[in-house]
Amino acid sequence: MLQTAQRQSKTKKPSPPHERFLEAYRWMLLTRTLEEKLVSLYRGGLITGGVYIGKGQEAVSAACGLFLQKGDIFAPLIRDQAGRSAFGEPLLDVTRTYLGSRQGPMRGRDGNIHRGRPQQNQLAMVSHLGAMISVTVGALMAKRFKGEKDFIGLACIGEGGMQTGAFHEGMNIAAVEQVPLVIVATNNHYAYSTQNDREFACHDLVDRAIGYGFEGYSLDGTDLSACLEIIGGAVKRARAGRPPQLVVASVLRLSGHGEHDDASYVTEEIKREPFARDCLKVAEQTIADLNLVDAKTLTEWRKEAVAKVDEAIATAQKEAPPEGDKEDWCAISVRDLVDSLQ
Amino acid sequence: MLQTAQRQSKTKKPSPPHERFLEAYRWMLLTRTLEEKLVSLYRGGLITGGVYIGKGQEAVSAACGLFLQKGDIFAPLIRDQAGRSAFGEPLLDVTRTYLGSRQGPMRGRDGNIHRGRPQQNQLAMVSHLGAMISVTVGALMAKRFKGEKDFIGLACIGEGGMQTGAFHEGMNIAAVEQVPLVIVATNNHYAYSTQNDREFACHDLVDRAIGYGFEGYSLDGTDLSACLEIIGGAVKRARAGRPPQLVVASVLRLSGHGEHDDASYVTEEIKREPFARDCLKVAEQTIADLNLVDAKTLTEWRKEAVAKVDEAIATAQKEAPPEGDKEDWCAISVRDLVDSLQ
Amino acid sequence: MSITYLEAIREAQAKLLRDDERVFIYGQDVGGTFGGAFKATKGLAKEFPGRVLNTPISEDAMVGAAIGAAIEGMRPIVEMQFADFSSIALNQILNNAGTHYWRTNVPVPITVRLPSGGTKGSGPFHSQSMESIYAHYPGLIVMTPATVEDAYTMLIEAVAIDDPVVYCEHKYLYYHLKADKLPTQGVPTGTARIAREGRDLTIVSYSAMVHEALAVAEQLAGEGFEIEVIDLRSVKPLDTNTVLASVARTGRLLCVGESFPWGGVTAEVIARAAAEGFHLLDAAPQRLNAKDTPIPYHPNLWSAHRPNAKEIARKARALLRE
Amino acid sequence: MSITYLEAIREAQAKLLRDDERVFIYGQDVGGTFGGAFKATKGLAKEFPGRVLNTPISEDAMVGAAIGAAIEGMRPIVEMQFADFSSIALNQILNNAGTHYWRTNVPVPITVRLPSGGTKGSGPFHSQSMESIYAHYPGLIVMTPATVEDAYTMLIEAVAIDDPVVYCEHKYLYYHLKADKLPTQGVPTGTARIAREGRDLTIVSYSAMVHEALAVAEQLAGEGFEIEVIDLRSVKPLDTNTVLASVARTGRLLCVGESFPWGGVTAEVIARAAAEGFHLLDAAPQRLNAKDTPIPYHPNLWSAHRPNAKEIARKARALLRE
Ligand SMILES: Cc1ncc(C[n+]2csc(CCOP(=O)(O)OP(=O)(O)O)c2C)c(N)n1
Ligand SMILES: Cc1ncc(C[n+]2csc(CCOP(=O)(O)OP(=O)(O)O)c2C)c(N)n1
Ligand SMILES: [Mg+2]
Ligand SMILES: [Mg+2]
Repeated sequence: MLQTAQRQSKTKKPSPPHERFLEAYRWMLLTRTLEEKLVSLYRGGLITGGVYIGKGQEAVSAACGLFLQKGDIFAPLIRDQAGRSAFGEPLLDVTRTYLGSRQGPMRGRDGNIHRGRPQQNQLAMVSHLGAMISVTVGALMAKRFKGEKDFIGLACIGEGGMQTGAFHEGMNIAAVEQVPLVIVATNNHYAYSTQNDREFACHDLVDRAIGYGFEGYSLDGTDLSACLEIIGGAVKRARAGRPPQLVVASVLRLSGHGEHDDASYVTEEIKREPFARDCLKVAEQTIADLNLVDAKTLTEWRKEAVAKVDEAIATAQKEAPPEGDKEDWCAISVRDLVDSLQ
Repeated sequence: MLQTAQRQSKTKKPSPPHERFLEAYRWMLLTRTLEEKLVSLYRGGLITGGVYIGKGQEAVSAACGLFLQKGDIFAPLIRDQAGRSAFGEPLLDVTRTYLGSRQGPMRGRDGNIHRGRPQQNQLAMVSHLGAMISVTVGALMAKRFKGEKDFIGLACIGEGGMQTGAFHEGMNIAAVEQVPLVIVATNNHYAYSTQNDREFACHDLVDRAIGYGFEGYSLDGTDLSACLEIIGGAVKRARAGRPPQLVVASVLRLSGHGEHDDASYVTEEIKREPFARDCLKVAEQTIADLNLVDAKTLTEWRKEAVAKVDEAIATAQKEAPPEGDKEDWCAISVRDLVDSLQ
Repeated sequence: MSITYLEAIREAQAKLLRDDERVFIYGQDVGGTFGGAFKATKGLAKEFPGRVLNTPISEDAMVGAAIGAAIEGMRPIVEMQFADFSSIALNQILNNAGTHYWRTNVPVPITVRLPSGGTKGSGPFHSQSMESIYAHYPGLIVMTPATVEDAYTMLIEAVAIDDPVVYCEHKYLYYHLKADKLPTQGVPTGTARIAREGRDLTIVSYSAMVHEALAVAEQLAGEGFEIEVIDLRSVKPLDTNTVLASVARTGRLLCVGESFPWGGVTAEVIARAAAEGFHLLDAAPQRLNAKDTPIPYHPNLWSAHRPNAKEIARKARALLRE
Repeated sequence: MSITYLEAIREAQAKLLRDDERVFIYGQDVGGTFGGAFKATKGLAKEFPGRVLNTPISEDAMVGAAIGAAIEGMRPIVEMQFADFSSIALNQILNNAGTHYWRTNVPVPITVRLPSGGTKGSGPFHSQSMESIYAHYPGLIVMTPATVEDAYTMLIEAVAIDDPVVYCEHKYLYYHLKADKLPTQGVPTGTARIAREGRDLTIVSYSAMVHEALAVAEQLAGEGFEIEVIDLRSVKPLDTNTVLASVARTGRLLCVGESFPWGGVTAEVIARAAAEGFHLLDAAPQRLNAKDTPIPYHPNLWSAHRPNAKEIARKARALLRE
């Protein structure tokens, strides 16, 4: 696949680098490093439950996180590690959650990509796809009620999740409430094992925008500069008070649905599509082609990423797991109202 | 309102009459007659529960029922009396249901517009809006499985119901399964008391079509010929194997949401809009203008409609209501599997 | 002055909007001059501009938006047009609101109002009582006020509570129930109310059925029986102690609920009483629910489907004879 | 030969597709070479072209389409990827499928397969047991097979039944449970199974918890107690007679379920036993459920959250001492 990607990067010239290209690249690199490590921990049997990675989607995701400011709302999904990191999620949140430290943000109660820090405006996704769109809308309504200014929300979704009723209702209510929302939809051509032809039948998912009163943009998600340009533009327009924005990025999921999945159903044919390029390799090719940084710096960046990841893993691995008999088994915060169930 | 409608029918010339214009008109007339009678029964306290009428929507609805053939599936909603009748629903079904005869199709178990005869392909709606779209899709899939030919399905929805998740999922799955479905959406500018601006924010609901891979058509629902032309065309295209069809008709609801509702929230301004014309009056104006039938025949038609309605009411009124102690209190058909609940 | 159950709900919301700027109301047709299918928010949109908002027919998104707003510090009240339509919002209520505090340590102070229960001619989709589904899942408070006073104070409390509250108001009580005035203070949620004292039999109930139980108690008083009637007020938390204390006095228990007969509140009450108060019982505890079919439209069927005073009396007499 | 619970589900579907052309399978990822998140339909799309269909992520529409197809004479099987996601289809299941026969006299023979229950590391949204919600509403059959044999025969029966069936298969049993061969005939739905005979205590359970109960029975046999274990097989209809007959023999009842503690199957069983078998009981009937929080992700928490053999044994011993 690497070769294919390189070949294609020559035929299809990427846009000239966006001013935040290298910054974004480093989030992509950190993410790839982290997720490769998580995968090897998973293979080694050190992680309970699933591991879900964003391989091939780091450019889109990094761009999502990069343009958000403090006070903005971010609703990432399962392939948004790059965006989470760029938005400020500490690596320790990730490793603690995956490795089952009780000090993680979910304290062992929920796992992997469900983590969030709602009070730092990173929403904690539920699994039910589409459900977080309206939650993001509500958070933005609250900010407006409270008189805050200059905030936006950005919510991610896959092309599969776009087919849920919750997504539709969420998108529509965003437009009705005219909140400053950007929805970044990534069509990675698979929902688990299901290909686009069994997911939807429209020509292009960006054509959904007009039916809601969103502004819609398409995007080659393998091209980091394009991601920064288009997603950055959507964020800017939302912040400026334009209608809600829909960005539809095209990529190929370069991993299994989760690491338990060998993805043997992914066809050879689709792997030869232009959208099947590895955005990280494409970005590195651009760096090399345009000589944006020298090889030594690149090597250092890689080392730094590895060091950060290793540290976050080592720390989490040292931490104690939660224990059933020490757990506060209480699903509500008002203790007086706990039911006296046996 | 009558005056307004007439004035506008002069400024905006209706299309030349469709070949089934008079046939459709008679269904409209029958419906209007029936529903006015139901309303007066309701006012007289003779109906338990709500009465929901389709005043102002008879042209759209009649066109929906008229082009359906035996073997087609019809999923009407609350304002589709004209379509139900045109599709073959006996008036007795209506009066028995409203008047609580135990001989009605729902036997007193469900009321008013929830009635249906699934085995005659008229689906019995649940209240939850949007839910019947996917049911219609499934019925069409079954017909395909069984090797039937030349069938289509037609499902109705209001602009309010289009905002439900169920509607989205149903519409999308219709396109994915490529079933011969026509969705006729009527924007009557109100969902109960709520106006369009709090329902959706797109410019035109017909713009939803492209995002699903439907073919979309707009329609002046006050113009019977246009209704027949456009809905007839959509039915024909669906039958010919074209993608699913979305027709969006524009009208004003000329009644309360139900008869309990005085609709005092309907603005004077909106009553002056062209879409606020009464389709029945417009059709009658066309009949007069073009001299399609003479006054005597028209009077006879009216009398006939009244006679039919009166008879259906009289019959239903004579019939016994269901009785609690004679009822078969059993929600499942396999009697061996009834739970031994006390 | 006289105030209905429905007016108490409107007054509570008016007070909440007045006293707490974090409160807003979100639901179909709640705004404008209309004020809701049952007029529970009548006049509020005008009095509190921008804070009583009509929504599209999108129950999932209505509750989702309320959750997001609550996380950001607001106190939304969501009105379902009928409890039955909350089936569309169920995922957001159970899986998002209900799990959020436990997962993230951040509570979600939303109140979802469900106009519940049967009325004549409403049929299968405008009559349901869904409290048992919401109470089954963790993370939610489920209130079922049976009096005008509770309708008022419990709604105010619902919004004050940091956790998500499903507030089941009974449509049959809207106009049927009147009080002289609204209380300034309520009984705290989680405490059941002894609606009538007695010593021969305990009838545990909630919402509209409390009044059927009271009618039966009155009737059986004429036959020489003293029946204690307990109004649960909230079904989660469920006040087991008050139930057990009453059973300790009477030795006999009948639990009456308006919902479907499999599972639900009555099963939970009987199961608790049997497990924790077995030795207090002098006879088999009994329950009475609606029938195991959808709720019928026709009044003749409807009145036979729901538990009514006659049937409760029959069950009570049988239990008193044991 | 040895066949797992999961393979039995696949074999049942293969047989159904082979024997009855009205059957088709509809669900996310069930088709292609993939055959479902758990491989319950592996190979079937190839063997039965056009009859094992992948769907969009649209649970409401999946069930809606199945209902429509069933009304038109088909026998669809809908696979939910996880039971938890059936919350999205709940409205179609409860309000459309569940009411249809009663309203129109036309039954809706759909089967909805729910991969249910907890496994290690699955967390709040991939572990739920939703049988109690479906059983609460009228109009549905709710099956909860606990053995390989039942997994097979009950699924075949589910599709044969003219009414809508919610078939709750337990993910923990998928690989853990093996049988030597598949039966040609099953016990009819509605009849509970005595999984182990005893005379000191009845443990009523269903699905995965049957095996925990059996382990406890074995363990307590070493302590001199003979415990009868009843596998309900279906929770609606619920075989009260078998439960009561067992309690008549043992005088003691413990009901164990994996779902949340408020309401649900255990409450229903205890309530029925208390109401109908009060005089048979020598001690207070008890129940054991999961804790009243979402299902935790971390194995340490998960194994403390669900009822386990240790806790069941503790509860059983206490009950035996009474
Ligand atoms: C409502 C719902 N149904 C089913 C699932 C199970 N599920 C988890 S991820 C997934 C595929 C998602 O596809 P897509 O939205 O395209 O995102 P991707 O995994 O491709 O990034 C499915 C079906 C779910 N999470 N939510
Ligand atoms: C899911 C759902 N939520 C709420 C309702 C209550 N309700 C019944 S009709 C109606 C308005 C429908 O508006 P629209 O779809 O535009 O149809 P119209 O009445 O205008 O013909 C509402 C909100 C419902 N039936 N279903
Ligand atoms: Mg995808
Ligand atoms: Mg409308």
